[in-house]
Amino acid sequence: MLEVINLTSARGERTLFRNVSFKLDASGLLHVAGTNGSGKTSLLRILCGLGAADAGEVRWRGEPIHSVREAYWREGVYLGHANALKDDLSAIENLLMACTLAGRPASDGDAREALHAFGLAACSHLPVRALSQGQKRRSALARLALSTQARLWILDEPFSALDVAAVAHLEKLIVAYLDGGGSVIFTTHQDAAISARITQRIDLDKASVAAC
Amino acid sequence: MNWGSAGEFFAMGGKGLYVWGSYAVTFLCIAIELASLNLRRRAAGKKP
Amino acid sequence: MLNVMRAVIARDLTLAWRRRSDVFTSMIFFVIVASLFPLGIGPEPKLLLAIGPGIVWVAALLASMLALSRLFASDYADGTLEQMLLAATPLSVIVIAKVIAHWIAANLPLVLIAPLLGLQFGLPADALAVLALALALGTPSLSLIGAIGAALTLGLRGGGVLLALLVLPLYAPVLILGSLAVEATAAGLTAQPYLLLLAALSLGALSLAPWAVSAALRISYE
Amino acid sequence: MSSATPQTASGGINWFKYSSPQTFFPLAGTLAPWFAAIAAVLFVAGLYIGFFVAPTDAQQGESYRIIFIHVPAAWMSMLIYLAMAFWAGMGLAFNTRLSGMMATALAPTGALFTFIALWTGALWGKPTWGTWWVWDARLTSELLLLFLYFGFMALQAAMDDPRRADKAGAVLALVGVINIPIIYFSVKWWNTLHQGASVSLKSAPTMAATMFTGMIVMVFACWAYAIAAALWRVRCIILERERRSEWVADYLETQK
Repeated sequence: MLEVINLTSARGERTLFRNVSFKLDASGLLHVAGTNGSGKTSLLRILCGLGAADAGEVRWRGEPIHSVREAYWREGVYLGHANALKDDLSAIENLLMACTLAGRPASDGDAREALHAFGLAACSHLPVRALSQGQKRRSALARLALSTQARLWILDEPFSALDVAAVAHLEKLIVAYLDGGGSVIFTTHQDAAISARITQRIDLDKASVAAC
Repeated sequence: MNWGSAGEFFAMGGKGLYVWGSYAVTFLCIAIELASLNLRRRAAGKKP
Repeated sequence: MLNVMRAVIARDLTLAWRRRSDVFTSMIFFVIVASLFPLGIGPEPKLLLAIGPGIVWVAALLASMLALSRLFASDYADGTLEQMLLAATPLSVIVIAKVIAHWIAANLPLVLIAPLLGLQFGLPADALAVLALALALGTPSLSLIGAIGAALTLGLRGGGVLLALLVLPLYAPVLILGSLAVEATAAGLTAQPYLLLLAALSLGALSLAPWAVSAALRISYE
Repeated sequence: MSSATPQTASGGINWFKYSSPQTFFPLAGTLAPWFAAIAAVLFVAGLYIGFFVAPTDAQQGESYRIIFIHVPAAWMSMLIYLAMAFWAGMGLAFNTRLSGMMATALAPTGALFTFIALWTGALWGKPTWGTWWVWDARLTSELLLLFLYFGFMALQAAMDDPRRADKAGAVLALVGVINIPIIYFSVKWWNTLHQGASVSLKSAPTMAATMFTGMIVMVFACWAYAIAAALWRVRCIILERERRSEWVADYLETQK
């Protein structure tokens, strides 16, 4: 599915990582570890096609991602640090918009259900600016419940700012998605229960790729 | 040869100000550009 | 493809509606700038009639340019623009949708209020009609070319002034043709050639600008 | 970096070899002084022809001699913008860093020639029409061209990451180059329709043969100078951007 060959990236004078290579197949869970500033976010941005690498190549189904572009993005979901929510829109409006952009328009019912699963039923119609940081993060993550047809999730610190119930629900979502054949790349600083299911780990500080 | 004497040459048929004004600024600009290039080259070479 | 465009336009228009004050501020700016000139030049009607079209056009141009920052800046700040770059539909399509929504929210009010300002300068009725029509034909290319400038200066410090420096020289042809159209009508001549050229500029911009805007957006995120 | 010149199958020099900054740096170093020398010689020759061979003009007397710098500068300002857009396009298409550097190197020289064209145009207008600034179609579009140059340089200066600056500048240069004819023609209509072309720089006065040769020699002089200046500046840019690589450190050692 996803193949990465000798990826190298530098930030100005400093080389972030060099010659990162791995292959991620269906139901693979890749954990990207490393201290702050080791280039985790940069690596994820390059993998999803936002950032550009200094050297190396990222391939999806054997094709370089910059030549398959929309086809790759239709099958991928990227959630960065930013929640990608408009403050003036309600949680449900944001969720419907995100699904339409991803090429999988969702119905009102499904969206409400996804938000309800994350404990946001009560405030799904409030403008997002009225929500707390944790609620905003959960409404951003609710999108994953509606992205099960996608083949690849790239999640940057998905567990940050979440309470215990939300962490459990997110883990349930990820496990179900992995069992359904999806593959996930994620970064986290917390020791979540999901780590049992990790199939590969990249430590950017040591730039080593280890199968778990 | 158009000019009888050096004075005539600089008078430029009464239009000396404009003609020499143009050429003076032209060569001043070129000199400034070459000087700035030289400074930039030296600055680029100095830092470790 | 089309439902994504419809969704993006609906989203941006809802956002503009919920931030109605922004729309009014750029309209009021347009009125103020156009009204300042007579204070500087004097109330003499014949003179005002001569310079009226140009002033209304320059004021519309500046108001339209100030609204450009609303095009990508807030989406860039909250991360939604990132998701648009990763959308399943080509970025150019989304850009066209955003520019259409921006045109409706920012430039259409200018087109509607411009005849009112034309009255201040004593423009005859037919000139006012042509003024509105010329603005309606010209402002799409202002939005499209402006979108290129907005995408290029995304996230840069001093973005506003830099945006003006990039975009205003490219606005010159629209300003010239638009003012000529209104002056020709005021002088009793036909404004048709200028209106056709304005439409041609807008269509040309519609075909080229989305590519440039998408390239600029991708560059800003690399 | 292979030292031997890689021969392509057809035996010609592989020009892509020179697309890397490191191999282009010494080449620019050798070429620039030659072009500068050519420029100097041609400048002297052109001025000599312009002042000592070309006769006095019937209507304008001596002030027409400004043409020997005004027209070449105007042509160069246009040519350099086209060259800038060409290198920018190459940089975007082939993702070669050197093309972006060349575009950045050309911009200041282009802006300089535009300013010279405007300045000499104004000084030529004063004795001929009594006003310093003439809203002539060519001069006005020259002024807008100057703004395009400033826009390009300001955009690149506002960005820290050189790679982003090159690509953003490339998009702006390409958009600008498409707009130049549009600007020129709309300004031309604007000029003819408003004053009925009462005030405009008539094309150069009936050109005696020597006047024309003098101008052409000056055009080549400016052209050679622009190349020399661009090559020197691109060397500075290469040194600044390739600071990290060891070949720069070695080169600077040899220069001590």
